[in-house]
Amino acid sequence: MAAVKLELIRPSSGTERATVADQAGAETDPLADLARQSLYYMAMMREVEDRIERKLYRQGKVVGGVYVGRGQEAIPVGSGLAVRPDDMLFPSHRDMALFLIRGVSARQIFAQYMGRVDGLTNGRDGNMHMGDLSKRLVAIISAMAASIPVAAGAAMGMKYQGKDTVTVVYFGDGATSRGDWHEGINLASVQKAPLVLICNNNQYAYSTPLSKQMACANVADRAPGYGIPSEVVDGNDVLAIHEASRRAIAHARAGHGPFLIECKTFRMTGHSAHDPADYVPKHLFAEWSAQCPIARLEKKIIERGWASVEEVASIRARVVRESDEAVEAAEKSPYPDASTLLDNLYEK
Amino acid sequence: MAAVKLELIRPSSGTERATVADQAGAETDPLADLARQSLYYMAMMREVEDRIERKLYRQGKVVGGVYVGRGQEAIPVGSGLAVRPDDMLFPSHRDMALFLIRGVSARQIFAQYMGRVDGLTNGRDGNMHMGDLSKRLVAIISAMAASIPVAAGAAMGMKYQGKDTVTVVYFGDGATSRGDWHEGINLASVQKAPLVLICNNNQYAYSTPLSKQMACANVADRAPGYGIPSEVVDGNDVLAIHEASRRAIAHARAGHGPFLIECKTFRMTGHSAHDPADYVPKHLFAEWSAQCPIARLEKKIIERGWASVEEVASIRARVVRESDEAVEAAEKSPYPDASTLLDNLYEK
Amino acid sequence: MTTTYVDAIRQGISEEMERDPNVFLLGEDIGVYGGAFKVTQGLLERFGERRVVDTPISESAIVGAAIGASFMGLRPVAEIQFADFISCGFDQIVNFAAKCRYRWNAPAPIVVRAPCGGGIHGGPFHSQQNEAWFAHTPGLKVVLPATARDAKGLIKSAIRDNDPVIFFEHKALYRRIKEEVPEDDYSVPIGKANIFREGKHITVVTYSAMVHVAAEAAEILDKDGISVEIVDLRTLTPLDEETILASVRKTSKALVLHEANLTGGFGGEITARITEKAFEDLDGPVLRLAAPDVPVPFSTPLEEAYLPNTQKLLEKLRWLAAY
Amino acid sequence: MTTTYVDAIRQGISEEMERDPNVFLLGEDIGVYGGAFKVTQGLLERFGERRVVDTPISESAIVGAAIGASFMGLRPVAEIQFADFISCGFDQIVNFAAKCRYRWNAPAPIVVRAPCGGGIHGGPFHSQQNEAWFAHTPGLKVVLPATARDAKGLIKSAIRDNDPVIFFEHKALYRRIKEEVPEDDYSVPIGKANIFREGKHITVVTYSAMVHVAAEAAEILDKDGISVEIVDLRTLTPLDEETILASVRKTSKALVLHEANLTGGFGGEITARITEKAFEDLDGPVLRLAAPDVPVPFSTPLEEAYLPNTQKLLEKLRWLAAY
Ligand SMILES: Cc1ncc(C[n+]2csc(CCOP(=O)(O)OP(=O)(O)O)c2C)c(N)n1
Ligand SMILES: Cc1ncc(C[n+]2csc(CCOP(=O)(O)OP(=O)(O)O)c2C)c(N)n1
Ligand SMILES: [Mg+2]
Ligand SMILES: [Mg+2]
Repeated sequence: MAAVKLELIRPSSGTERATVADQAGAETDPLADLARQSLYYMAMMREVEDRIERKLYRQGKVVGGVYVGRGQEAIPVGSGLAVRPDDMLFPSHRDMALFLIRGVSARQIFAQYMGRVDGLTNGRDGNMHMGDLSKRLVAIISAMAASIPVAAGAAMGMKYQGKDTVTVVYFGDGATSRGDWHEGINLASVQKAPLVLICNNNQYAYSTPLSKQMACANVADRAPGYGIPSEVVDGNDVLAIHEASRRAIAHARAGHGPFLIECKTFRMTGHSAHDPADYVPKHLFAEWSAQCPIARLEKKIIERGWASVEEVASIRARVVRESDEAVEAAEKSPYPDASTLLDNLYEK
Repeated sequence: MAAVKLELIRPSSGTERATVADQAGAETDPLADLARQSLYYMAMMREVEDRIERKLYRQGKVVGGVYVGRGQEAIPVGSGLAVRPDDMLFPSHRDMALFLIRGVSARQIFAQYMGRVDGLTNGRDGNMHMGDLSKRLVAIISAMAASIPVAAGAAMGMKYQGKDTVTVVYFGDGATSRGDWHEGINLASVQKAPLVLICNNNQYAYSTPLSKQMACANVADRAPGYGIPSEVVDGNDVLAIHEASRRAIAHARAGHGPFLIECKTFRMTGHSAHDPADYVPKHLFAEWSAQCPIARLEKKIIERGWASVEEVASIRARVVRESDEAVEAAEKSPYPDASTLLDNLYEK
Repeated sequence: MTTTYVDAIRQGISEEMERDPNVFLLGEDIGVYGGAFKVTQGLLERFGERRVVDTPISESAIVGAAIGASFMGLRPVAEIQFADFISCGFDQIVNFAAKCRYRWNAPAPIVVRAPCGGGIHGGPFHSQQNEAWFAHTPGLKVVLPATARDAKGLIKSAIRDNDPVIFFEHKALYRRIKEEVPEDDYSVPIGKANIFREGKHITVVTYSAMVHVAAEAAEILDKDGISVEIVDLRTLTPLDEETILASVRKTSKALVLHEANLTGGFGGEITARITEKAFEDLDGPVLRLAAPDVPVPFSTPLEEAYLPNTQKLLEKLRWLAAY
Repeated sequence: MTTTYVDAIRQGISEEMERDPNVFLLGEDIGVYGGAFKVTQGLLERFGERRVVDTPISESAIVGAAIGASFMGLRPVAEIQFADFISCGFDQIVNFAAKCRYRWNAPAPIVVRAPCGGGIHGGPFHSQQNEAWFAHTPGLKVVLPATARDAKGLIKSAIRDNDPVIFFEHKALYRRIKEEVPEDDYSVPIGKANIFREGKHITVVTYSAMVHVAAEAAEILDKDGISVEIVDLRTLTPLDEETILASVRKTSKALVLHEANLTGGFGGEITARITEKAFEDLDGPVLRLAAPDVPVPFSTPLEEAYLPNTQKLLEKLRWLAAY
């Protein structure tokens, strides 16, 4: 079995990679590497989340709310591989791959969910409520859309500092109904701040379908109201998301202000681990499972010859192996000591 | 001098008046009456506000914040004469005429500003922070746009009750930046509630010009983002506003959901009585004073023969007389007694 | 019939909906899904979409719309999915709803229901106990039932009340307590505390889930001959000062217990009232037990260390008894 | 040089902007207009549009953007035009800013300035004194200067502080007080109370504009041989409990005074700490004087009846002195 060349993409600061075009190609195709990287990260996100939701949660090792991005992996991966390391990311609760891409280990993520000291929050918070400023990853708070004004401010800060970095903020369709969503985008638009807004429109917010969330057809229909451009993208096509992200990021980086990307996708799970999602018509799950972003990418990789069947299988195997190791290591991480309860509320 | 036929318009519940078309006409022209009513209410609003801002405030008889709608009188008057008495109004701080049209007397308004018991709030609140549920007038709170969700709820309530009434809510350009503005319109749109939204875009919010408030050209550009229709209207043309209001109200009354009207106008004064508005380029005041909605209507009335010069003069005289009497009466109204301080926080 | 706290609330709401066609519900995921905690389960089927309205994620609009609908004569009951998100609708509650009767005589008879409290591994944003913000806002009534019986009786009173009521339901109680709840139409008055347990030596003033912590401690202390009286406030505002003072005058010692953070919590208010008005009756300092001044942490050992519990309470009560 | 409270704050901000290029301002009408109260007047001309940012009417975005900019290493100073509108940015303050250091070690060194308080005929929405909400939120520092000297020293400390500071400026003080304020670079520490006036018989614990009411009363009582010590808290959280307790232990009597509504106000917290920790030292009940539990009314006779004043304070202090 041929070894997979899988050097993780960490585009060096300051250089944009060549534009990705949807051209068929051989091993030398610039898309080949991107596609394989994407496959790895999507598969890894799926595997890690599956273990959390379907194993650790049921075993009682993970407690509290568990939200996964099953079926939506293309969104954080396609966009996450388009940013530079010095760009700032505000992931939503379904964008775990952004953490993996930024070098947060699966072990740390499992530890986070299990409330151990090796999680990013030292047990103070759970699940995707995690961040690491040194990696330019900002932790969400629960309140949907609260990240948008904060991301707007980060983008304003970049402009203030004369940097050519951008801020990318992620949110769901439901979050668009919050006042903060509006205030944040409006402020960023007026300030022409380098903010890329990525919506995962998975058509549900908890049990609430789009039709009860908004009266317009697309989230992107709101962009003109802020004087900003937008694009609607197939949310299950990682390469399409990557391309759209590159365009949006280039726009923001060039000083033209915010850009909104709407990724049409579907939440292939309940809202959280305890939700059987009985309110979702069964046929929707069936239809969308045919659109699995991972399966679609694998198919394309094979078709285009970007990797062999064996190579793909080895990526899958690697993902399983890394997850096994990570869970094991995370379980060894201790719980925070009760004596630390009062630490670090204020500085010093 | 011919007596002016000036029976105030109080369209009876349930009947829509004939569509107003911009046709020239004689005394029998249906527009004649509307035009004269409009002139009276606009002039009255101007007169009452002038006295408050330029006399009573400077005399120290009115204290606190004083915001007037000078130059914007066409907006409350044009729309206020288009609603039915059983429709619900949420005036902004520059829509005094709505109170006059609904039968709140100038005496009560002066008393309100002077903190007397005959004001609508019994001295508990000041200026345009007033309402009267029995007249279907809802008092604003200071927080800009806070009325929008509340108006959405009133409209939802009308639908719940199976009524064919509508709710009309007023706000400025600056208010559109608040989260509440977005949440309220979105909710009303999803619920297809009978809500008419009337924006007075006077191009400033306090000292902040439009360019620092929003990055789109028109507030109306946001309507598609809520899946609702909109119209941009000359905010200094009372008959145009009347017509647009009738269309919007008919839309909402028919069960088609919210409608947004944007009235382009200009604030012919400082933000409040203490603000000299030095930040407004002088030429703008000059240009817009030529657009005075009262002068424009007077001119049209004479041109079309809807009233004679004498009739117009007599409306003006009546306004002065009524204001004189109202101020005098209001000054006789006592201040609230300190012993009432704790009353009516809760029922009983 | 023995009924859980969550079923009791549902019963109360549903009886009021039967009684008064103006009562309707609005909130996120309260319809088909029956609410995050299933408080409204089955009500959509029973009362239809008109009276059980699923809204967008818009806490400010939910509260605001409730106020507007109440101006039309309706009786809206709004659900905030977690009390933690009530901050997103804060202005509508404290500035619009709370002040409209006082300002212009326009009552806003709304109920805002919010599941509060920790003990379910919810972390900093699904565990908050933030009643003190509202108890400091004149014009609101703040209600926190501790028992199933009170939960039903108080939600009914809240819906009938002609002023805005913030109704905090403790999440950890929803399915943990079960008791006899009358099936007939009864209500529990807002503004009346309840002597949850009679005692002679120390008064514990508390509310919400902490009532049960107090009860546990009281049972234990009974064996040591320390008799604890428990005052379950049930309502913070308007506060039933009389019941508190009467109890303290009898026992001469008092401890105030709540799950909210200590500093600026409502415990300070109760302590201050006791100190000012029953000073001569006190045989010891008024103590407080509350959560420490940090956000509610997620991980089990931290959350356990955070929450006030029987052990911590016993320690303080024993100290006070010996004073 | 004698300087007003408003000028002192402006000086403090402007010195910090000179010192640290990362300090910038954002808020409504703070640029060309210089702010509703002219606190930032002249700063646009001096520091340019990059560092003095006029925003849309978006309190939540103002606070949120400040947080985000602080994550980039900047030092944002946000102005909320009136403290009454802070409710519109409430969630960003209490849930984002307050909790990020504790949760994931991401400090949010922001300052949120808000003009508060009554006495200017502002009515229910331009007179609020709502510091207690924030003092009940762990992770925030709550500062309310009473003098020009402290206002300058504390705004400088607030800007240099590595945690979120809510800085309440009392509107009625802006131009009413004038005093010697050092022109050189000094700062006043956050978290330290000040003995505003020494005395022997009664301690008045207070802050913000009420310090001056207390001072007036103290002068009057001096003539009757009643010596009042005034503790000006300056910061509510972190609270300088030591200074309070030391004073009360000395005088044996205490009254807590604030302009905010009584119930649930921070006075309860102070009373509770005194009662718990200096119980044996007390020679009388700890009293409170605060505004009654209604919104701030507009009309002059009502507002006068509403605000705590020297007369009301004298009455309580005399009663306490005679106790
Ligand atoms: C302000 C607020 N209200 C309610 C919730 C509860 N809640 C958590 S996730 C969620 C649905 C979010 O939907 P969407 O934004 O579409 O994101 P998705 O979960 O579909 O990715 C809700 C209602 C919340 N987190 N914040
Ligand atoms: C939430 C909020 N923030 C700030 C203010 C202070 N303020 C009062 S009116 C005003 C400007 C309003 O502008 P706009 O909405 O355009 O109305 P206009 O006064 O121009 O009619 C501001 C900033 C407020 N009332 N509410
Ligand atoms: Mg969604
Ligand atoms: Mg305006």
